[in-house]
Amino acid sequence: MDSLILYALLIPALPLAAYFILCVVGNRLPRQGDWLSTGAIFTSFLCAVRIFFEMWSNFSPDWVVQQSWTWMDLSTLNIPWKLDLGVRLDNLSATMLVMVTLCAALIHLFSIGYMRDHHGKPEDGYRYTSFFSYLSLFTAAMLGLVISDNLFSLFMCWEVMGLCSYLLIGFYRHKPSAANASLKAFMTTRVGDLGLFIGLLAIFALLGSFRFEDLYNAINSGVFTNEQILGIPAAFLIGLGIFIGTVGKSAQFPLQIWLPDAMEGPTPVSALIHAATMVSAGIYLIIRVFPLLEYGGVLTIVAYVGGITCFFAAILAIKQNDIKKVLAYSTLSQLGYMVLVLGVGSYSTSFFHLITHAVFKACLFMASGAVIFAMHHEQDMREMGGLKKHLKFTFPAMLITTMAISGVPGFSGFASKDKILAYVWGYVHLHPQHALLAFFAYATAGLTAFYMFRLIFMTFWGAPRSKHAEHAHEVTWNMWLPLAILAALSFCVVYTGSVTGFGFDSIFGAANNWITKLNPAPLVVGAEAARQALEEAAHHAHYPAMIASLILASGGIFFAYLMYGSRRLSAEKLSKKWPNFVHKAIDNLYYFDWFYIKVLIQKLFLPFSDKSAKVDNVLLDRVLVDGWKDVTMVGQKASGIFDDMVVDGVMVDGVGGMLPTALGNSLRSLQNGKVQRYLMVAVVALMLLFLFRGVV
Amino acid sequence: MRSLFGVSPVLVLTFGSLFVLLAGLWIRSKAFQFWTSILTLVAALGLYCTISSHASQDLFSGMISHDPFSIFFGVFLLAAVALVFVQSYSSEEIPSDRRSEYYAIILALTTGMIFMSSANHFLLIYLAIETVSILSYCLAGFHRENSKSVEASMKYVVYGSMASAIMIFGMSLIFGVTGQYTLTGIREFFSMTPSLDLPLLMWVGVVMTFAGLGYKVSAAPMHMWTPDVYEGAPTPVAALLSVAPKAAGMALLIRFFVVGFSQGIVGSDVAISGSFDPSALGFYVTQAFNWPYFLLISSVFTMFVGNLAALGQTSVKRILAYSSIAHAGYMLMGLTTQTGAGLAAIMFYIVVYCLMNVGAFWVVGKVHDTLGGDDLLHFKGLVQRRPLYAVCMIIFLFSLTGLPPFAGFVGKYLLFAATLGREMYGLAIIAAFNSVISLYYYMKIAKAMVFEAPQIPFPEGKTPFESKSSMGFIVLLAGLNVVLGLYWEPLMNVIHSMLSVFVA
Amino acid sequence: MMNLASNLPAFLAFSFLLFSFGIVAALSRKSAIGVFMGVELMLNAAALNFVAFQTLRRGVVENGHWLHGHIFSLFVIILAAIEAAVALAIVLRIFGNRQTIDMDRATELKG
Amino acid sequence: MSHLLTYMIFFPLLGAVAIAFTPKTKESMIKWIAAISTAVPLVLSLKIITSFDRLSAGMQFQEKFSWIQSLNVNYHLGIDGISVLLVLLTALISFLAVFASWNVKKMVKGYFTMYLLLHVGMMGVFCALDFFLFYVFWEVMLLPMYFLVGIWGGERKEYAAIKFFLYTLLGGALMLLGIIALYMYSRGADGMGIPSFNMVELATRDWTQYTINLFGWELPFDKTVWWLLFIGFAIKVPIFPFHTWLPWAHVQAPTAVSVILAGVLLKMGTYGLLRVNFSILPEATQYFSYALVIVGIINILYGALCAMAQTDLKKLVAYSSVSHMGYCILGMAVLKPDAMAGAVLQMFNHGISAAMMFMLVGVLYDRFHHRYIVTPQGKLGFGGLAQRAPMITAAWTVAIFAGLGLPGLNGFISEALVFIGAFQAYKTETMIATLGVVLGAAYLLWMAQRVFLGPYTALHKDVETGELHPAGDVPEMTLREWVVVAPLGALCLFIGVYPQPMLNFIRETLGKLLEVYN
Repeated sequence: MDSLILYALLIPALPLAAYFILCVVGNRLPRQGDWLSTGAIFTSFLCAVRIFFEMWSNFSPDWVVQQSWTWMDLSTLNIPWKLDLGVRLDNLSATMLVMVTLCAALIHLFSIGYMRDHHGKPEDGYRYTSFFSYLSLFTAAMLGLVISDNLFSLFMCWEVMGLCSYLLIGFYRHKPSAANASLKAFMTTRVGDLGLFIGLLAIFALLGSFRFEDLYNAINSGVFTNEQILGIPAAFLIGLGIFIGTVGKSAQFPLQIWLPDAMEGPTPVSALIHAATMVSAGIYLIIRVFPLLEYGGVLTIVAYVGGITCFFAAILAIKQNDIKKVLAYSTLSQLGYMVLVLGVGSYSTSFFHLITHAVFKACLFMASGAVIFAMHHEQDMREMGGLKKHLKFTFPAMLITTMAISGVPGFSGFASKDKILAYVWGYVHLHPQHALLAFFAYATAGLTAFYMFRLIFMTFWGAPRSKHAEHAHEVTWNMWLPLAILAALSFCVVYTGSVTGFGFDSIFGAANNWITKLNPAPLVVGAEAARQALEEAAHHAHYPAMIASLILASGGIFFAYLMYGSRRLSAEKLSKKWPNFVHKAIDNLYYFDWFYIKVLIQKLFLPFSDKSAKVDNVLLDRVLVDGWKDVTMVGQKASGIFDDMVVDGVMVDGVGGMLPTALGNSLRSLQNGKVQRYLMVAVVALMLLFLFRGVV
Repeated sequence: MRSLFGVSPVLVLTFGSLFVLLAGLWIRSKAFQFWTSILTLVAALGLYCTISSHASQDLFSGMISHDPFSIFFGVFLLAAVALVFVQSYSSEEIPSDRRSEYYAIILALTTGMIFMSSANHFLLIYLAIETVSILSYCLAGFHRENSKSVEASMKYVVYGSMASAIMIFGMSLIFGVTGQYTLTGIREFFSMTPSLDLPLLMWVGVVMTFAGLGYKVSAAPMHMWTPDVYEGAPTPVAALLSVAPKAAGMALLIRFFVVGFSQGIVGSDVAISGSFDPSALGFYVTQAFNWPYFLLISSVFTMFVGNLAALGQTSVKRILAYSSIAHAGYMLMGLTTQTGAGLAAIMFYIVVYCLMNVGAFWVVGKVHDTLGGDDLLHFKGLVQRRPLYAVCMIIFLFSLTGLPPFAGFVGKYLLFAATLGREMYGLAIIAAFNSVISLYYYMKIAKAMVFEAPQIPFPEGKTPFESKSSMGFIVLLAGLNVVLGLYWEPLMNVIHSMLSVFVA
Repeated sequence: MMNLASNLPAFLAFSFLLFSFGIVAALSRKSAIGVFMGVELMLNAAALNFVAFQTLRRGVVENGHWLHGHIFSLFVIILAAIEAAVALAIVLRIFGNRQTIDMDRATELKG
Repeated sequence: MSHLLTYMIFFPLLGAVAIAFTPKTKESMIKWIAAISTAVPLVLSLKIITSFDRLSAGMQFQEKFSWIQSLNVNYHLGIDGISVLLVLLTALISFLAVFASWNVKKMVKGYFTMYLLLHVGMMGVFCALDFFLFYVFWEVMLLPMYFLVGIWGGERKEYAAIKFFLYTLLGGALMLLGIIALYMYSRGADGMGIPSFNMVELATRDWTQYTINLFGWELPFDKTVWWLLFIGFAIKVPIFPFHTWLPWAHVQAPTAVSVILAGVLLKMGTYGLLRVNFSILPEATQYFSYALVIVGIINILYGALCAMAQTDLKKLVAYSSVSHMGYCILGMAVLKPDAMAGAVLQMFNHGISAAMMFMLVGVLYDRFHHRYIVTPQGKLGFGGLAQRAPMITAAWTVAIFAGLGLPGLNGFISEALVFIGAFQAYKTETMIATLGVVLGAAYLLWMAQRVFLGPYTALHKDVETGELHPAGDVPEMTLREWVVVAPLGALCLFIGVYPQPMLNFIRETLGKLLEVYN
């Protein structure tokens, strides 16, 4: 077995081991074992780096090392049936590994400081330990997802991540809001996972395998041509299903509702799960199956979902006052960007933005965490202000990353977002009917710059607006060091080898803009022409796109400065100008939660389940089952009626008295103790038997 | 002479009963009377062993047919009566000053029953039935001071005399049509005359005769005396009536229809089940009347009446009475199949029914002696007071319901197998449903004993429960229920060999 | 000497009538004694039948069975007497207990 | 011929006898006798598991003696891939449940006697290869179960007990008729052959040639008999609409008995379907398979819906069992090797996770003496338990996520296999069925939220007065409870991560079973 595979296996294995150790003996370890999980993840970071350099050393787009083992084997004499799981290392996963392990390691480090308050409190149920154990489990799952070479193990890790997200969002379990948020997050993503799961089933039904390799080969060898499921082209159905999974996990429209609430979790969790890794795992998934989406013609849907998400989330971000909420919506919108650009057909750009965004968004979240920590867990930006002189390290880190996300030249965000804008422009140029996408993309660029700098100005500029803000002081080294590192990585150079993002003066030589060079879309037979055209169009669109984005970014920053920096313009006055329904819509998050929770669940689903339970209790149980007793009662009555009809009725009272006596009598009345009555019955029955002889 | 030798057990019983009766005048010892009567039974049993033959022979010029079938029932009846004697010995419902009469009557009753099981001639049938009936009236009313007991006997005598009157009228009609007095004679008559000149008269005759026989086995519609008489009669008597005359009546019913009105049972492989061949429906003059079909009707009615009426009862004795009606219905099911399997099932069922029913009545008797009543509330919490009796009672009840691993299940299984063997699916399903219903009221007793707290204060000191012998016998009965439920092969083989006489 | 064979229907009709009277009496009379008188009627109807049929069959029935019917009817009468005796004893007992022999009053056992 | 199975089945009987002769007062001794006499079968079953030949599809460890010659009834035992796992399950659950019933106060002697008798019955059903023997064991189980529920149960125990009894007896009676019919016709068309109760032999016959006449209708033999048998098993599974005894029995039964009910008894229905309907009457099964698929889906969704609405913790778990058994039915009905394997594995998995859940319900009940998720007054029964009892919460978390089919735990494997197989045969139906996964997560997590999360507002029910008042501190899981729960949790994890060992047992047998179908 290739040693790389060993390293690859080691990467998720270490945090997993840490998880189990913490589960069992965590409380008895010194410092409750936070060092254990942190150390584990740092070690796997080193392994990831080892793999990364292997990839770097032979710098080729189609570098891939993979191996798989049989996990389930039901083959009998006549029917073969195997389910293989394995590891796939290619440029994509190698890069992803480094990113994930780095962010995770730094966030672990950060958490040691951030979760200090929970340290060593037995009555708190050793939450400190369980926090780190959850983090480790999550990291293990995420890394497993990244290295897995097939959809099945990917799905398993995917679900386990969901579990960890559930546990970590609900970490402050005494808060009902946290409980609600965690349930909401899990259920919403579960709905998405349903689509993914059905996609998996369909793939296995067609290919008998879950491996990406087989999937790609199948597509190129035309297995999917005129293959249909329920009259729909199989490729489309499967692609859509998998994309629905992404929609759930990456909180895209219309399943975006859970991500903002997920901020109920501790800030490091938001940084790790809901900014850097888990949500981008959704993007990673559709990048993995890009050929299928392209082949199945799902991309247009993907593009629109992405566009809608990025634009409307950006609008929501403007009105938020909770610092974490702002970042949450910005995450939504950035994820929307990635989906959008994947939808327009640029595989590598989407991945590029995934990496850059992961880095600066993790940093932003941790920085906001540092701010919140410094503010004694005060999250409202209206209470902050003037923090830049207190937070010597946090402020510059946050500023740098903000500039990165807003697309200021020289920073990573500029390069990736610029490519996105270029590709969207090119796409619209090719397909004018989709001009709306361009509007979404460019408008979002401006809005992003605006709301991010609004955050900066409200938080760090001006005068302190609360005593917390006055007495805030810098966090400890293990909290600002991660910020520094990630901020350093938010410079354009790291990814493109140039300051501007265009390969002018190369620093890394051949590695100029290595991400896009190393990650071309996998070959799809028959799609080359379209891709070529898109590349052409995007190439022509570069300069206009760059200029447009520069203008939009600076415009956004300028307005933010006017309104929140220098306060020349009053935000209130401006917002008054907006029509009322817009405010309503924004305040109610476009009524999505209202629709899902109030209408779908509370009005429709729960009553329905109540009804069915009642049916179960009342109808089935009482009537159909205990009914048998009533049946026998009826039997008694019937025989009673027989008796009375014949005996009392016919013999005694004549027909007239029959009915009144017949009713309410039962077999007991047959045995009324009068022996002559008995004999009467017998005689009558015998007579009936005489007549009966005629029957047979 | 051979004839006298053939009926020697009956003679012994007669003398025995007379002896017990007379000796009772001088010797008042309870034990003496008991042992003498037991001795009589044992002697009769021994004589059966000596005269048992596998050939069928007619005694007294065709009055009695002495064959394995009758021997089987003779032995069984003696055993059952002995069992009842043991029960009565410790029972307090039998006044001690009149025990000699009691034993004498029962011994005489036994002669009647043995004749019922072996009678071949209408006259003997009538005589035997009358003997049994008249003595049963006396037994039912044995508890003179108890008005219930007397009322029971009065109802019994009215009902019984009328039933026998109807039967004898029916017999006269049959005789009128066939000119024959013996069952074998009727069979020959049928084999000679393919079609009847007066079918309706024949039919009426058969139905009326069935009235007399059905009243003995308490089959619908002649069942209605059963609950009242059982409730009124002393418990040991009820036990006896529910077992012995029923068995004798069933034997007579079988002989009457199988010998008189069919060419014998079909299916040589009685061991396994009835045959598949529908052409082997073995009874005469189908066009004239279809008696298996009307037995089927009666059996279904009997099951339903018994089980449904039992649901609402509170007196355990009454519940058992109704259940005995229901069981008569099950047994009739076997006769309708007309197959060796069916008859074998009936005979097996009679045996196990005796085991479980006597056992149940045994416990009822103990409760009655101790608490002076046999209502459900007297049984409440029995398991806490006398776990042994409660557990045995539960075994009897489960056996009556027909649950494995108890004998009752085997009986039911054989009956179902016989009916299905003749492809009577409807009947089988009805019977199965009935046995489910029956669970409900049997469980009412078990529930009272196990789930509920005692209500009637239990007398201090020594109660009838403690008697060692009764404990021993109750355990023996329960054990037999289990043993026969797990391994019944020997008994089955015996029964099959007995049935050989009927095979056509 | 009139011909029995030709008058069989008459005999049958008579015995059936007798039987029915017996049943009606037994079912309708309130006093126990009356009931038993009804039963007696039924038994006698049966006896009559036996005699009638036997006489009808005289020619047919061979090997000396030609008296069975009469014997049978004798037994019927005897047993009727025995039955009546027992029945009366029991009725007396009832009277001793209840000072009445009205059938409808003896309904302690029922249900 | 080894007598392992006989020893395994009847050793508890010895224990029962021993207990019957132990004085009432020596309660701890009685308990230990019970523990030992369930431990021995567990050891034996482990020995069987280890020496079981995974590559043979046939019956193993067979024992055959003539029992009733004249009826050709044999004492015939044997296990194959289908039953071996269930034997292990039965032995394991029964052993653990002894400790679950350690704190029985009332009539300890009677309790454990009944318990061991039940053990005999259950084990026998899974090992019997002779139909008559099978039926005897099947019914023998009822008696102890009736008393276990009826004496040691909850408020409405009598009702629950008699209901369970009547239901199962009805099924049993119909089943008996079916068995006899098969027996009769096993003599061949001429009716001259020797009839047989041998399940293995009956599976080789062709039943389609006969017809029967029921109340005057000509019916095809095999389909009619299929129904007679099916109803018997469906009641045990339980399949909608025969399931209404289950909530009662589960809720009213004492903890250990609910554990047994959910862990083992329900499996008898599905096992019977596989062993009898699927093996002996393949044509009829094929004919009704689509109906079974629909029924399975109804079970999945309907059970989940009902569970959603429950306010009684135990009832919720009971309905979740209905839902989970639906996966078994679905997996069997589609007649695909993977789905079938999933179904068999699901029997085992549900046995483990449901047993664990009922055990944990018992853990809560012992502490609070009630089972309200939401009290009739609308308050939360045990709000925010997680803060006071993290260990209990941890155990619950494992059970819950095993129940809702989280990858890495056992539930997921079997459900995934079932769906993978089912999708190949029935696309739309399977898509509908997958909703069950979401519903399952919904009701379990909603329950978890109301029970464990939020501020601590748990209520304690006063046993005498029966009124609820705020509960104080909660004692954590005791060692005894860990002994029961931990092995089950470990198994959940093991199967979830590495199911192959289990699949090795079943695949050959299922392969052989399915040969008939294609």
